[in-house]
Amino acid sequence: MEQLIRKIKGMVSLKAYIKQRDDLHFITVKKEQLELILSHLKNNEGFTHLAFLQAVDFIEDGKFQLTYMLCNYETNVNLGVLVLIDRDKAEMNSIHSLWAHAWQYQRELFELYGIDFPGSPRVHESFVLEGWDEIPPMRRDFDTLEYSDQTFYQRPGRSTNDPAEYMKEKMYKNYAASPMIRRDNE
Amino acid sequence: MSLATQIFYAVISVTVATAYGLTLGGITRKIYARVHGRFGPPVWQPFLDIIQTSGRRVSVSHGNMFLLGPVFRLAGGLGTYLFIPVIYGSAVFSNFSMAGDLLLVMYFVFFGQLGMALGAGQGGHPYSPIGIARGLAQMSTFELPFALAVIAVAIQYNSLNITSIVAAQQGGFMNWTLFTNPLAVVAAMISLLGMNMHSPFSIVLAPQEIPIGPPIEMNSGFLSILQTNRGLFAAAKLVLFMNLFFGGATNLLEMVAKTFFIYMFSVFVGAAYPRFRPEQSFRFFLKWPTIAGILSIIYIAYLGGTS
Amino acid sequence: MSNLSKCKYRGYEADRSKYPEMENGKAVIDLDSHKYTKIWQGPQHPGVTGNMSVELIVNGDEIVHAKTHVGYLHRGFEKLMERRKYIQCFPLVCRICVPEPDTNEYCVSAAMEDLAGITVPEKALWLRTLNLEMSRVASFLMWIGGQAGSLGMGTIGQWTVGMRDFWLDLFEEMTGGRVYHMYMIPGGVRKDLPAGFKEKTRELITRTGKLMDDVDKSFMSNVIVKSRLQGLGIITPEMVDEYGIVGPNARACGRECDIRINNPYVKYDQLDVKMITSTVGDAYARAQIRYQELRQSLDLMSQILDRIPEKGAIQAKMPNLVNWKIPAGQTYIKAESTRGEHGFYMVSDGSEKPRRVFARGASYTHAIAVLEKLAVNISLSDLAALMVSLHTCPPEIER
Amino acid sequence: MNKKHMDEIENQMKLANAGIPEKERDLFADARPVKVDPFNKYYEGFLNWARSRSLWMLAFGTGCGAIELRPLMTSRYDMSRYGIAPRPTPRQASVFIIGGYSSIKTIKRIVRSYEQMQGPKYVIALGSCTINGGMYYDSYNTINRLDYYIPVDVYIAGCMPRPEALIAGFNRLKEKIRAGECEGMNEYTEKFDWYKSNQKQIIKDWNMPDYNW
Repeated sequence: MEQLIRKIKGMVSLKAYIKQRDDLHFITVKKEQLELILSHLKNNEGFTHLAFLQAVDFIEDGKFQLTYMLCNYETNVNLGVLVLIDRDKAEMNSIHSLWAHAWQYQRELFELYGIDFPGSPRVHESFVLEGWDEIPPMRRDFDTLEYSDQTFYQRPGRSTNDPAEYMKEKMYKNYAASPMIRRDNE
Repeated sequence: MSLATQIFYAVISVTVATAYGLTLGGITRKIYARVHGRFGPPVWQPFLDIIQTSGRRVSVSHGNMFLLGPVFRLAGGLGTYLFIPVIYGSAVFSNFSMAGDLLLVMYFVFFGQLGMALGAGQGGHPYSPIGIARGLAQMSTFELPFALAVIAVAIQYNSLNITSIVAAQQGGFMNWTLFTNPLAVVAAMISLLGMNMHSPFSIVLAPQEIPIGPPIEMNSGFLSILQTNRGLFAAAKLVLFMNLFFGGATNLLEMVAKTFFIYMFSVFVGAAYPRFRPEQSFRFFLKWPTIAGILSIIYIAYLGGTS
Repeated sequence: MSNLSKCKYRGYEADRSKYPEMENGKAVIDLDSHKYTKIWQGPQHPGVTGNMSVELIVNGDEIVHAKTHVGYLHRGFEKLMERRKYIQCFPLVCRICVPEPDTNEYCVSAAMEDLAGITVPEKALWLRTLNLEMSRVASFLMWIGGQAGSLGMGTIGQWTVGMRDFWLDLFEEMTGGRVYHMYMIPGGVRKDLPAGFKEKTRELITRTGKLMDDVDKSFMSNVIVKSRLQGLGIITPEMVDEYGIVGPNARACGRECDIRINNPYVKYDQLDVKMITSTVGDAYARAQIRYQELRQSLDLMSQILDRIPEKGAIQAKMPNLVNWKIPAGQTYIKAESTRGEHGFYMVSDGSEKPRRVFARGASYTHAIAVLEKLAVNISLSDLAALMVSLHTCPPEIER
Repeated sequence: MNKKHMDEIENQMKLANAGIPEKERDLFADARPVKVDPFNKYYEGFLNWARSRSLWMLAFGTGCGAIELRPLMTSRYDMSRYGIAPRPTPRQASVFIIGGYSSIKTIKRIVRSYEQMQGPKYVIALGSCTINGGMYYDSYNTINRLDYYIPVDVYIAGCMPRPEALIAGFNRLKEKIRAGECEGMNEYTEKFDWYKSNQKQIIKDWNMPDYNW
């Protein structure tokens, strides 16, 4: 694996490399070099299986992180290729020519995150939502509870308790002194 | 016998046959359930179903032909039944049997399905024309061995009158067509499987493919007519088969016993087999049963048979 | 193993390549010409698996175009999990795939353990293995029923789903839940085995084995089943990588990809798991592989029952789960469900709620890209059988 | 009032089937549903007895509740001994089982299927999520209260409700039918506008006819 990372470093500028487990590694590459590295990994390094393509919303940094999870069936190693793209005007190159099922993920990402993949087939078709007119729901600035309260009729009588508070009040009145509770040590 | 008495007898006969056919349907469900390892619905469940469907308050029609579909179907069932002598020698159950009735009955067996095809087509649901196409295609394929078997029987007994065919089979079970011309019975019994539309020939109603096909839009009263017909028609077919191949019946008990076993043949095949693909079903009917039918004619006409 | 040349009715099949006319590599389908009919198979249709729909254009009985529509079961699990604390996610994750919820539970708890660096005690791992295998058996039993039902043979479905119910009883005894178990929580499992559980399981294994003998006689070796499934929906080895096909669907055409063997998790490295493959790739080969895997799962379970340690902790020492904060990081945990690679991708930002949880279900590609490809040029009557033979499970597609 | 004026008023009451294209509009009904009163007491009583013993449920697994319908249908619990049978088409079904949560996309199909069923029709709602949203109360894509969109006769609480609970729910429905209390069909007709406005509030792209019968 180290050999492969060295090789990739020679090809593209590697922004970060994390080894999570023996069989799971993450590399971060530049947006422009993604297609190059993916096709190299697929064609020459045996990472033939695209397990998924998903996005993570880092709203604080104004970035989306796209994760391309590849799998090598010979060495049984998973490699996550990460790309950071801008959150506003989110757009990414389509990889539908590399894997025949990649367009599905791209269609889902367009609908749930609003990330556009120009050229990807059926990317603007609705996937799981019908007639959605709000901001894409998986973005972190979309408040699903507020939307649900406004749109669907809540039946009165539901109450929500913060479990920590609730336990403190009802079950363990002397919470601080209780030896039964292991608190986190942060 | 005056016409009025005859009509009165026919009403009794039709009522008994319908009730018997529906009970058979209930027994079928019970047997299926037992094969499945279940308790199963009560035997009188089909009667409750008919009351329930006819008692709906709303009913949607799609036009005149749609209305006529179930009516044609019931007419087919009635027509088939009314020209078959049910019990040999009984005044009440001899119906309108006459010379050459076998041809008329053959016609009526397939009449209902044609009428249904006209009616269901107007429902507008895409699955009904697909179901009709399958149904008519399958009908014309299982009609072939059945017709061949009937021709063999007609040659054998030199008659197109069911009553005289039954009469010729009296006097011991060795006179039944089952034993005098077994090949014709094989051909006919296989085509009965197709007629009864149990698996593996249930391609018309196939719920997993075209959710129950032609009657998909039938509701309320229309459906209850179809259900009634299902009981009557099942009884009519079984009685026809009993008369042609199993020596007829001289009393009600014998009729019940014989038809029950004829019906259970297709029920047990149905419980043990999955469904054919339409083209497989067509090819199946055009193969072995047709060959058996042709051989039976050769056996009777050229080899002399045993009669 | 079946052979394509043995396929009885194959020679009769009409040449379907002439429909529709191809133009520039794209099918030209003129609906107004009344040559084609548009049919929506589902969501209200007894032949589709779960609540999804396939938009079909048929020419007679032949499908010339298929398009999958999902989203009828979309609940936004991933969004909901972002709003919940880690331990509150557990009631949600098991509902992602209803017939086989335990793989979800395992993946999420393993992902949390991986991120937080928790080692699970030995006995808990064995119990997890047992639970995962039990859920595989339950799911396969349901699948056999579905495959038989899609061919119109309700009898097998009644037998196997009835048998599955006894497995659900065992689940209830073990975990307290019939369908949703929430058994594997971070750090281990919730409960030890109840008294007498092993004997009951062994007895049920024998009963299921006997039922499988009956199924083999009446379903797997049935002439009509063979004639319908052989040659249906052939997946070629080239398609496996192209479409991301996993699990039994990929093993049926020769790809050796079983995560239990390739990347052993829980205790599979100490068990005798065999790779079951075939080279044919049609629906019948898939059915046989699933049938044999069910047999193997029963066998594995006897091995597990012999080797579960009597004593030992079932829970690692955990911080207070109510305020549990997991260090920042990301991980991907995959496990072999009955449909193939089932994985969870979890990103933590150091707070007490996950930043992102993504469930990768095997059906995601099977039900959309693969189904749309394989459904073309088959008969309308085979679509239900094809969908079941790909083992699609809609809730894990749309989540 | 002259006839033209009457027509105008009637037209204002009508919904326009606005969701479907112009050329297809005459394929669908454009009449409001009418309230159909029960037959006379004794006949209706007899019919109700038969209806309660022959419940045809629509085979539409709308949610994860469908998973417990399978044990109910098969040999362990066998609902057929109570006269309950699955029916593949809404035209023939009389009981609609809503299997748990329903997303926006599904509620659209539920409304259509429900309207296509021929009355009297009954609705059984499974699971906590049909009562108040259950654990999906904050989801952006699932409804919280089913009774705002179609009339519900019996709720079965639980997640999942066990087959025994389903049988109990069916028995409760039978009791209600026999007592003549299941008039959900007429309720829907009377409060048609209210139901329609609720439905249209959540179903954003209303590309279906307003009347489905």
